[in-house]
Amino acid sequence: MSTTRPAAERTPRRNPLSMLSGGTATVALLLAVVFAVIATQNPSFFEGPPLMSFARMAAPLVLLAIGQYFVIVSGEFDLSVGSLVGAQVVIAARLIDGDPSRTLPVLALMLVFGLVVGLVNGLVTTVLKVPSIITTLGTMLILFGAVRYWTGGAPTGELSEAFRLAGRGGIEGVPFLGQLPYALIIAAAATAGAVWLMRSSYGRSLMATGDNDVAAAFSGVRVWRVRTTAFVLSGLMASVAAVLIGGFSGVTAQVGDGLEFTAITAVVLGGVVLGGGRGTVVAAVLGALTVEALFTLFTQLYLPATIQPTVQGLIIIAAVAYASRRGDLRLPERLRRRPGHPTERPLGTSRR
Amino acid sequence: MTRSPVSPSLLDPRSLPTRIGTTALVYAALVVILAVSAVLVSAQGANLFTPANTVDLLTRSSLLGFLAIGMTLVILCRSLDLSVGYVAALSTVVAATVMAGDPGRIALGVGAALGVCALIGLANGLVVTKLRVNPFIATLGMGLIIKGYLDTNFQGPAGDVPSAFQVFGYARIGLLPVSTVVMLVLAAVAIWALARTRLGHHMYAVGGDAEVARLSGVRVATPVVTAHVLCSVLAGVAGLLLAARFGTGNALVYGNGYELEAIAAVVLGGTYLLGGRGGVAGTIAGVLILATLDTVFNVLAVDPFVKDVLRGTIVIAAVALYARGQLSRAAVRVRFPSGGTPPPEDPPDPPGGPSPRDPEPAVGGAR
Amino acid sequence: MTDRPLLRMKGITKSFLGVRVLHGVDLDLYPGELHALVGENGAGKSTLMKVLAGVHRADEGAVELDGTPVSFDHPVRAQRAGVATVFQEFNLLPERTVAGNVHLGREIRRRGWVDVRAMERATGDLLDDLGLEGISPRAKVRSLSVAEQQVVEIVKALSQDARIISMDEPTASLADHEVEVLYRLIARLRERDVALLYVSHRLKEIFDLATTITVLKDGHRVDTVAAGDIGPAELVRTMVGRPVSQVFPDRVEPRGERVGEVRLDVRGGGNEQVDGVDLTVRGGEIVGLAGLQGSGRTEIAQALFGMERFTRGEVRVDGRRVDPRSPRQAVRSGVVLVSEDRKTQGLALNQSILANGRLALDAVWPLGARRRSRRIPGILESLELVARGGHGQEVRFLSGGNQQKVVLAKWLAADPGVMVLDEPTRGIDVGAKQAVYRLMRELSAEGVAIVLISSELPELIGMSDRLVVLDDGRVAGELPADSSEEAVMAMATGAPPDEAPEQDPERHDPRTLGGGPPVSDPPENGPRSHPEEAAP
Amino acid sequence: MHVPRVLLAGAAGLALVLSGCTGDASDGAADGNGADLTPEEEWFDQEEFDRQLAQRDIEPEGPEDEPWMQAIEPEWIDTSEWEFDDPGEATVCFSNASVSNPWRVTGFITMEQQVEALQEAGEIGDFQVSDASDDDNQQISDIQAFVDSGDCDAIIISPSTTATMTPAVETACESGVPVVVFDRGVNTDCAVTFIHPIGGYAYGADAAEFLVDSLEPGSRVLALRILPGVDSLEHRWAAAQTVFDDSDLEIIGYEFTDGDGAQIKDLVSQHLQRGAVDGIWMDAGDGAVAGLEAFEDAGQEYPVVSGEDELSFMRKWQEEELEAIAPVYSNFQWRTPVLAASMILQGEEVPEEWVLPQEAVTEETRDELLEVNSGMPSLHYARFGGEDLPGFPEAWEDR
Repeated sequence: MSTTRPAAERTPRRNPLSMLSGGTATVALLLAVVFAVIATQNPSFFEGPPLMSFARMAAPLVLLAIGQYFVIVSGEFDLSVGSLVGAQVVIAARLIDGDPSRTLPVLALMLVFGLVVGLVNGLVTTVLKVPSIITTLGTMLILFGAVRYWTGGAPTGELSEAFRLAGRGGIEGVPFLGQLPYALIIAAAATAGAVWLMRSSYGRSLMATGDNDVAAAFSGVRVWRVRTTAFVLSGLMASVAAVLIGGFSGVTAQVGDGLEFTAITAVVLGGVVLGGGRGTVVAAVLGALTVEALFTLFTQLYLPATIQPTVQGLIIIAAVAYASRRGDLRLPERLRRRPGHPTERPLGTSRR
Repeated sequence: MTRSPVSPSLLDPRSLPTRIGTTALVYAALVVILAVSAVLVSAQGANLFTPANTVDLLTRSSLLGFLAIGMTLVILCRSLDLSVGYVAALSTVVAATVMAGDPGRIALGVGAALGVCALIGLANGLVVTKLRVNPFIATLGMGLIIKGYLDTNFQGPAGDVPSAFQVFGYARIGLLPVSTVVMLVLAAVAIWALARTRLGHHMYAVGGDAEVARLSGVRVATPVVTAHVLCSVLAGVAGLLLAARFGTGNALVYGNGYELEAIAAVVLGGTYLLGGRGGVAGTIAGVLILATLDTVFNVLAVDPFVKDVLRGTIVIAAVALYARGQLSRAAVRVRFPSGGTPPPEDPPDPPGGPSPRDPEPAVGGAR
Repeated sequence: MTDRPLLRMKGITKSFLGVRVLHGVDLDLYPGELHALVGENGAGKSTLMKVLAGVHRADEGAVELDGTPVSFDHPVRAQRAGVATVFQEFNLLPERTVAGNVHLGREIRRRGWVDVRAMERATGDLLDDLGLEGISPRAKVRSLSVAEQQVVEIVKALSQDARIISMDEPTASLADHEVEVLYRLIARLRERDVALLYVSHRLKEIFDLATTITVLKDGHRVDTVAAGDIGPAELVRTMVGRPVSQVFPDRVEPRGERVGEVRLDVRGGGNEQVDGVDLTVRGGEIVGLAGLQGSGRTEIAQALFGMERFTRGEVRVDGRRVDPRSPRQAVRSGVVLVSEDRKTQGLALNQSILANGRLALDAVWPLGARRRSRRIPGILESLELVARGGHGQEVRFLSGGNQQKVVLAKWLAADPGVMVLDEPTRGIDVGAKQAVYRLMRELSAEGVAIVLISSELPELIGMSDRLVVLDDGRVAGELPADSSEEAVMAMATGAPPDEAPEQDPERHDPRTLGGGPPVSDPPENGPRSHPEEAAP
Repeated sequence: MHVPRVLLAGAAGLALVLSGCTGDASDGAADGNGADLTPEEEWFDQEEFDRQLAQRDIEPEGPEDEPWMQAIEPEWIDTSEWEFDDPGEATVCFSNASVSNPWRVTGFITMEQQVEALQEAGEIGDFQVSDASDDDNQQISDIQAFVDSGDCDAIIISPSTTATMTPAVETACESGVPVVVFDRGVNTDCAVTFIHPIGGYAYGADAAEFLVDSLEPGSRVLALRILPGVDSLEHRWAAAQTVFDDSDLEIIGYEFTDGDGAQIKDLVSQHLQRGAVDGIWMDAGDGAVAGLEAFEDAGQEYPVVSGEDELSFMRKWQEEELEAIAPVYSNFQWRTPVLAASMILQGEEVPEEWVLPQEAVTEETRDELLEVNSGMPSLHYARFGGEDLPGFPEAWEDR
């Protein structure tokens, strides 16, 4: 394995590789390659409308990736987003049941619900010190079961056109693009918001917490609060994603299945380190776009449907392996886990 | 920090419970759950411990057991394996197709299946250790790769398991299903190996702190890779069990979310997800807990969707319980319990003095 | 001592990412000698050690062991060859037993199976042999004190029949009386003709222990001298390359308007760890908390900082009654803590210098953070922080001294009224120490009330205006700034200066590794086991 | 570190190249992702195929207005050996594969309603259900548990997978109580009766033939499948392949959708980007609407489509006056097993293999069915056949 080089002797700036070492560059590169291959298969892809429909389909994943980013960068996991999305869509369908007048109240309710789920995830993880992978795994089961029990196993009711506007509609008659999807606007806004948030004091505290929650706590960060907020943000993002997905394709029984892993994959593909403290929102967003672009690529190539997972798996592993660099994240990881002084132990981290 | 010589665990009354702590806690939890379940069931006028239910419980536990034992090893090494479900599925089809209904080819089939699984485990281990891919992603990706292979080549049931081998799936000794016996034996072997082999010790070491292990001359990659190989092989065994019960190979079992269930069992068993602490004994208890729940749900004919809700809640609750236990293990020696014995000149708590209140969780966890 | 070197390193050169950190360093090591390796942080001491230990490979140069050239490409190779290293960070597994740690990687096996009993027996024998019955081989390392963990490290090295043991800052985290135990170990090792390579920033130790001293500076070997032939001042000059007139800077003319006001006032503070703590600190005052490791110094610091609350008594800051329940509340009330463990408690190592610098602001005053953080670059400048990568560089690439400066900057940005410094100079080089001392003087001149906690008595006495001595969680008494180390130790060990501390075992029992008497005492009265252990 | 990086580059390259090659290859073949039209023999049985297609035109025996009691070419067998003194006391046990999709949910409700009706009539007693949530191993345990408990006087089994359930069903048979298998079959005929609609081949053929008839030669057809490896679904595709093979339609390719609307819409829109899609063949109705919306959003006219008798699709079909067909995998088959069980317990004759009719919904029959199911939720199945049960319609409307 690698050697940890003495801190003092190391200058990252001099490292020619350090330019690439962040996942951001890798994922950007990968995205470019994938787009290039798509272009060869389907030159028309980069004309407005196809691109826009790509954006519309990618938007929910982008939102989920952003939400997942907050949680992962704080050193946790959120496996519950998939079934949360599913639950939200089903709930919306049942409550709206085709009645446009109920659209807004239900939208509000969805946001509240997402917020509550995030809050529960966060508090159970931080206050009860349950590893987040277990917490959110539990929430995943609970949501999955509860919603189906509530709807008797299969979704009932249907979404109103108004509700579906966000995911399906857009601003018409935009030059070149044709229709500018609301989904794209929402995703872009969310991205901008996330970037701003990560520059804010909260974002910095979040980053520090994911990096070394003991030091963060010693600096006055309310670790439990920062982490819980991250889960809440994830829950909210999932809710918005649910609005987009439900809007995009209406309600089906399987909606949301497996989205949690796709989202985590996207984030990690962006070079965000599981375990926290490293990686940028933009990288996560690029990761989401890459994953979606891969799916598109497979279809564009008429890749046999059965082989697609294999290729997906290979590319993900290769990309992450490529982005992972020697010495990266080793040193800090070790230090975090040192017994150090007993005073460190009281601050039991809830990580995984 | 405490004054040191208070330390040696054997002599410190407080650390005795905490040393065996978690595992004991897990078995306590198991007993409690069994008791509660028994009551609930009998309230329904049924009996939880009828031979039928007992066998059912044990059978359920053996499959998950195989997966969870392997998962424990991997997690002890501070890794993770999300591909076990797919490996098990692959194992069923490989075994069944190789055996092709011919009792003479049983050994061959078992060998082939486990061999393939071992190779996959090796790949997982190498990708994690050499390419430094986060195990979460590495094994997730491996799962996808296998899924693609299965979807392409084995759509649905394939092969035929000779009835001679189905014994593994159905035969019992008294109330004890053969598969459960095998599972418990493997568990015992694992426990022994962890305690009595270098590799076992090194697994704890690497999981505890890879750098320390390395500087102590441990070849860090070896335990991790071995753990992954063993984990996949055990997943293979689980696959064999499935094949024996199905009488054929079925690729679709990868859809049953075995990996997450196994992780849940391991964590329920009190093994630390960040590695270096825990063991197989606890895991078995975790497995039994989950199996008990399933059986009870079945006996009580709980709505399948309510099952999920209950499962989720109980897992979280149980782990939260251990977390509480974990905190006490960090307890420092109390020098002045309850205000201790303040010397005369020491003023007692002034009225209106600060009243002890729970500190903020972030920093207060330890008391 | 033979004339043939046991180990000879010649022209060792090592570069990292194009930065050369060792320039053709030579070093000879003889059996039974203690060879001190001194120099500022970043001078290359650790690297040289790691080359010897097989952690790093030299780019150029040769290593000869008993005249035969060797090249260790892995720590274990070095260990097999009898070269053991005790690294600065403890290399122990908290969840494993002492025996398990000592034999990690070299488990004793019988018929192929690891024989835990045998490992425990072997470890026990070694511990007894070194007069350390206090530590049970079956204890989990997690449950040991820092000092005991240090001992386990050395026992680990010994158990490998090392002929060469190199120690990197072995005393960095030990209290003086614990250092005494280390002294005894070293004496025994030398009797066994073990050659020792020893890195320390504590000149006192070096002159107590060293037979030979090699000075490194910026990766070059400046000089190698017999310990007798050089004095402290001269040594420091050679290390730093500039004359250090005196170790502790003079007090600065007070100018802050709060100088003299009572800024921190603790009355009868107590919790599970400390009791009846009375402590008053005025603006412009530096009060030293003296006491043994575990006497309650850190606990008081943490109580003031809202980590472990005082459940009894009351705390006033600038006259206001406070009861901080979290660091955040403490910081809001004007109390900050530079904690003793930089890496685990002070810094987010993957974040930039600037991010760490403004972390406290971000955490405590989110709204003002952006504005107030503008001062941070200036503060970093004033601390003479040197970072090749600029303020955007991740702190994990900084030397210990510079990392400490980042921690200080973080707290200065919060304009503290009361500053608690817990081992602020641990493991940092002479230059950085000076910077820290000067900073303390400046702050107190501006009216900040400073509480200094340190295991280095000279530092404590040299910097403090007053000493509050703790023993077993209670204030044993106060001493003036000019007290002698002996006086402090005596009070800290609960014995009047003229008495030997042996008479009252009850009060001694909690002391690390037995009643280590003042440094000056002879090694005879070694450590004793404790009632707890003694009891069957 | 160099070696790995080379490896990685290799892996990544390989992955992309691999995909690239297949891509080019299929472009050459000009029919999408290798949707070759020779069905895997694993899933195709010419004899069975022909039989099912024939069965579609055979007039079933049994009461006119009760399709769930009708049987095609039944061979009645005597069940007196199972006769139960007081059927009202008999416990019927049902091992369900799952209720993990709307079709099964609808069916299970129908079954429960049928059970209540029979219990009212005192024709069966207790009704125990265990749900395996699609886990074969779980279902084996469930069946085992039923057998071991010894409470069951009749066991109804809806196998989660054909082959894998065989041993379990055999154990059930050996326990000496009558066993009724429905929906999917098993590789043993030890069950007293095996109840199922005509089958997957007929379903797939109904859909495919409709496309062939209503599309111009050379039209491009996209096949949307839920997931691979499920026999009933594979049979539908195999049949479709056979039908398409001797047609002049161009099959662009097939995709797996998990029945997830988002994926379906995503995939369809992408195929629309690559060129016209004139027809859509689906192996199940789930998400058909989402697929059609892709056409709306792309501003293209609707394709000729085959869905299923799922209401969301049928309603869309009616509103948009699509050219469509809704093949049926008769949902009312969930009633029959309970009825069969009670018949057996009363010693009445039952068909050895009970083949239920399976009639696709066409434009003629559509509106009437929608009329009957007007109040039903969108994921309800039109031919659920519970209209005459006491619980109708509430039981299905508010689930």
